[in-house]
Amino acid sequence: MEPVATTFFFYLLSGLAILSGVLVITRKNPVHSALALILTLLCLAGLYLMLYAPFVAGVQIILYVGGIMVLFLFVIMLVNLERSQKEKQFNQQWVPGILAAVALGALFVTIYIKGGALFVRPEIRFPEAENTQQVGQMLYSNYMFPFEIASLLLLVAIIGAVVMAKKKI
Amino acid sequence: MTDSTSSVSHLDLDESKKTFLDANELILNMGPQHPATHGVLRVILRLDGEKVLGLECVIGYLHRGVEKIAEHRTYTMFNPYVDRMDYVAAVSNGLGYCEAVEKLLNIEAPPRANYIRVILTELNRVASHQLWLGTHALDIGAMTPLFYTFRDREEILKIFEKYCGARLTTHAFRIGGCQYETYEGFEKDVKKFISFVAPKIDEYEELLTTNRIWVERTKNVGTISAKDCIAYGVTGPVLRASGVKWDIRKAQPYAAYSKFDFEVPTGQNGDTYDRYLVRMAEMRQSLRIIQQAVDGIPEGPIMAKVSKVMKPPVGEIYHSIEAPKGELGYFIVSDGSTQPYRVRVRPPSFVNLQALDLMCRGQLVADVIAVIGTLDIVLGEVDR
Amino acid sequence: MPDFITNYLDKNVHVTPGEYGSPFWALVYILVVFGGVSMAVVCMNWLERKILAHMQIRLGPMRVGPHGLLQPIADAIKLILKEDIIPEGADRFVFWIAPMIILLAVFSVYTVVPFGPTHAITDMNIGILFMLGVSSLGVLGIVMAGWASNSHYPLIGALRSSAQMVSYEVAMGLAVISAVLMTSLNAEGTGTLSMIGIVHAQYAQHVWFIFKFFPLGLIAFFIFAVAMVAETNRAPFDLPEAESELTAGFHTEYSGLRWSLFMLGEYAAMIAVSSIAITLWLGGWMRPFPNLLSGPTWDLAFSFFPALTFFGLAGMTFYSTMRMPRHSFFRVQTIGLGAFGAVFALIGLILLLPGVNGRIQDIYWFIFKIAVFMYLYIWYRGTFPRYRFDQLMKVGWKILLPMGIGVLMLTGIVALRTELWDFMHEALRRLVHV
Amino acid sequence: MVWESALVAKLKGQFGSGVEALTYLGQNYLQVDRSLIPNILQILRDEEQFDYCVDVTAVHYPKRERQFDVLWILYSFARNERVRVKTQIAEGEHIPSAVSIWPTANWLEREAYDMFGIQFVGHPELKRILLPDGWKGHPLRKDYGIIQQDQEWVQINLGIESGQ
Repeated sequence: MEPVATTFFFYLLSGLAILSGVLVITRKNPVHSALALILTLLCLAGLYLMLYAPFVAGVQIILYVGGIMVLFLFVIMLVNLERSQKEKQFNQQWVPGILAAVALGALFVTIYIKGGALFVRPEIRFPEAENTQQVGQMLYSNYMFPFEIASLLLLVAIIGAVVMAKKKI
Repeated sequence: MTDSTSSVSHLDLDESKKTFLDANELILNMGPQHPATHGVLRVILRLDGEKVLGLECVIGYLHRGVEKIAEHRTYTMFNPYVDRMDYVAAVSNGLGYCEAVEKLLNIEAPPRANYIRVILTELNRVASHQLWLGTHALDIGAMTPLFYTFRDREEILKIFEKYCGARLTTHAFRIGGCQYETYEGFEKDVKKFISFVAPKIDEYEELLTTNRIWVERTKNVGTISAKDCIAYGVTGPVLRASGVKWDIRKAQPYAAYSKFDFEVPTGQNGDTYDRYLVRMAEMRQSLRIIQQAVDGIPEGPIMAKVSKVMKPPVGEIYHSIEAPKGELGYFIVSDGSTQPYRVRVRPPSFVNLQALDLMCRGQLVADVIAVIGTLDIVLGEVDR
Repeated sequence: MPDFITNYLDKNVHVTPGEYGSPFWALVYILVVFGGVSMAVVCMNWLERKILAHMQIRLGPMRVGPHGLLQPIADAIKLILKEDIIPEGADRFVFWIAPMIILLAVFSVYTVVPFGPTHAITDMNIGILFMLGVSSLGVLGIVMAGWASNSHYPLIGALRSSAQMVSYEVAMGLAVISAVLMTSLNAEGTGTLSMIGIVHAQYAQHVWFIFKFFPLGLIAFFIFAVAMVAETNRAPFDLPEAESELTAGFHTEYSGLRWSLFMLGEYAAMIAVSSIAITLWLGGWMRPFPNLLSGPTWDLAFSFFPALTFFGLAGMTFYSTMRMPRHSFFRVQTIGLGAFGAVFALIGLILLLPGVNGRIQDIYWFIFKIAVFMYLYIWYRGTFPRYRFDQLMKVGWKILLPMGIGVLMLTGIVALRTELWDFMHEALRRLVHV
Repeated sequence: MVWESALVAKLKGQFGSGVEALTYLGQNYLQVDRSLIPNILQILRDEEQFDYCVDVTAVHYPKRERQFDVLWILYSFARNERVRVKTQIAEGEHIPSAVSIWPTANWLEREAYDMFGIQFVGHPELKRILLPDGWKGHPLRKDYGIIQQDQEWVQINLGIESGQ
């Protein structure tokens, strides 16, 4: 099936993503920030869908929105908001923030201008229907080793978290 | 009542010591309007996540000053008031009071009256345990037993209604005996009830005793040792489930209990599951007592000779009976007039409730509900 | 647009409106499905109260309409008219949006639920992944509702439910993967995540996945069945809304219409997860024994089932009508009940029409299977006490998760080595028979 | 009537005239001097196996010089025997708490304090139990009328003119 109104949805989703991204760093209330972050992630998932990557989109929703953000909210709710608002905030560092933003923006602009020559515009080789299978095959053939390394890393992280959280094991 | 901070003082709520990361301690106010507190009990819980670090009961919402009222009524006039304390076991309350005053007057109820008293009291014990079972199971999340027990309790209330006209606050007994002779077909009704309810008790047990979730929810929950039970003055099925074979009906028999053959069921672990088993066994023992009492009920008068105006001699008396919830005691002081000088009620629920803190420490919030249920408290009696 | 209708009427074309690329028809389907689900929730409301009541020797609603049939309508009116209370100190925006998020998540799932080979809004390449992902969004709504209420009971309820749902999602996902693995047992060796594809795979393999690699499919289904009850916060896993502990859990502070949105979400979620289970393990829209009892005769025999069901319902209603007390007080009720019966009989007759009959088959079997699940849900509620939180976590992490991993690994091994499996099976059979 | 037993003989031997043992209608009680209370209760529990404190309560005799009777009703599981320990105290006098001997005395003493205003020294948390914290007056005293209420409390906390 041919996609409908691609441009419209692209600008809608990216606009929403940027807007909610701004909300994430401007809201005082952490719960509101987290909700805006969820919106950003959902918009990204939509963009992945438009890139013919439904698997990545699905995983984005399951892992980031359904899993990680829930745990985020979980922690935020347990933390005493009133007391945390009185404590010193980290987002007051204007100068380094602006410097980082300018550097990143410069990078983007450079890539936009010179990128066409650097990266070959890829053909869309996989139609939508086979994307998931392709991802699976890639993960278990070409990228087997990095994939397993990543899972090992996650295991280490889990054990580390348990060790840090438990007062005595 | 309105000042909640003052009543949680012993829970150690020093706010200044905490940073915003110390959020794992939470004060949860349960009640007085809460579905699982069996009336108007208010429990203030100090939680670490879901774990109970300590709790405090706030009671008194149903306080009606029963003991004060007693001082301004004659001995006879006060009799109906006692039914309003433990309203699910009103007959037991009446029995305790009547026997206490009889002791003070140094008279004894005739044997037939004692038999009727035993039958009604034991029926009431079954009704009380049924109500306990239904609400306790409901608290733990099993909805269905509630309706089964209420269906069967209804039969007991029907017998009460036929006997004395009231279903709940029966005022069945008078000082010196019973007001009413048994109605036509009383024995038949009671026997029919016994054969009706015995398989029903099996039915309750079928629903719960081997139900895995029930066992997991009640085993090792709210455990209290025999030593703690005695130290905290906990009586009744709770004490027996901890392994102390003590029942006033056996230890210091009153009414006609010495004439009957029955067992005192005990548990070993003192957990919620054992208390459940003990109460189920108690219902069966009660049926046994009722059967014997109906079979052996003697003929004769039902009222001892009591003068219309009761003036007990100056003195004090303490009399206690085994109510469904534990030791129900009456301490009556007479100054020789028609009105008691002081009536002190020793309510089993009140004293048992005191052990709630001990039983809940280190358990989870859900266990608090189970423990409140298993203590079988009636707030009317706690607050009087 | 007319193309789609002609295609739809042509029996040889099997595409959903989404695949066909017709936004208008997709919209029509969406409206039909969402309306149908809402209606089903309303019916469930009545059925649950009645069935639960009869399990508990009571009558249930009896006053509004004959046998309380109009009770859901009365409830709906009451809920709409009720005051909508927002507690003081609540985060108004989050409080307002939380029920919407739950509804949004639950109803999004229905976009890929295949009520039949063509009766789905769309068929996605990542259907099952999408379902799991979107249904996991519901927990956000619960967490937000609990937090925004600014009260301890909802907060604890929300914490409980988020922990519960996140934990059981893991076991659920493992069970789902073992079913997806089974779809790859074909010549090309490629499986599918598409909901319709999964059902087709079951048809192609001549077996419902619940019976595949017995008992592996059954165990996976069992894991999913337990996890889905936990996921929807129903008894015996209804801790987030354990009324004896936390009054009403995360929606304690909600009232009126907003509260009813939670109820709608809960029941719709029950139907949604049931339909996942049906699609993955119970052959989706397929009637029983589509391969074994095939042929026009059997097709015809099975095609009477929808009509017969409605005739059965009509018969029950007429029987109840006969048993209504003969008294002028009950005249309206008796007529109303008779009318209900007449409507059922009429629906049965319509279902007998040849054009309708063929179209309705798959939908009927799908809904029939859902109904069985719904009955199970009610049955659980009438039977089981409630788990305690730590026990719930223990069941999730220490029993279901290892079981799920084991089943997944075994399914993989067995799927790779079907011949080895056959050999072991034979050996086992001989061992038993010696 | 005088109650005579080994227990009484032992207590009399130890405490002399401070202990008076009586019996009425078959129920035994000890009339004890206030100063002997902690010792006697301790001995009753530790040496005489009265391990169960059934009740702690009081009676108000406004005409007497020492207005209050404070009672401990004790029971021994081993002996299957009840005994009451009684002492007289005057208004404003303190009495040692028995919470350290029997934990159950905690609420019972709180109730006695609530109803009679008897001060138990050494009680971990002596405050009202049945009546609200800010209530004035102790209702089971004889001079407290049966329909009397703390009107001020009622007006402030319930927002009504009178609780009657």
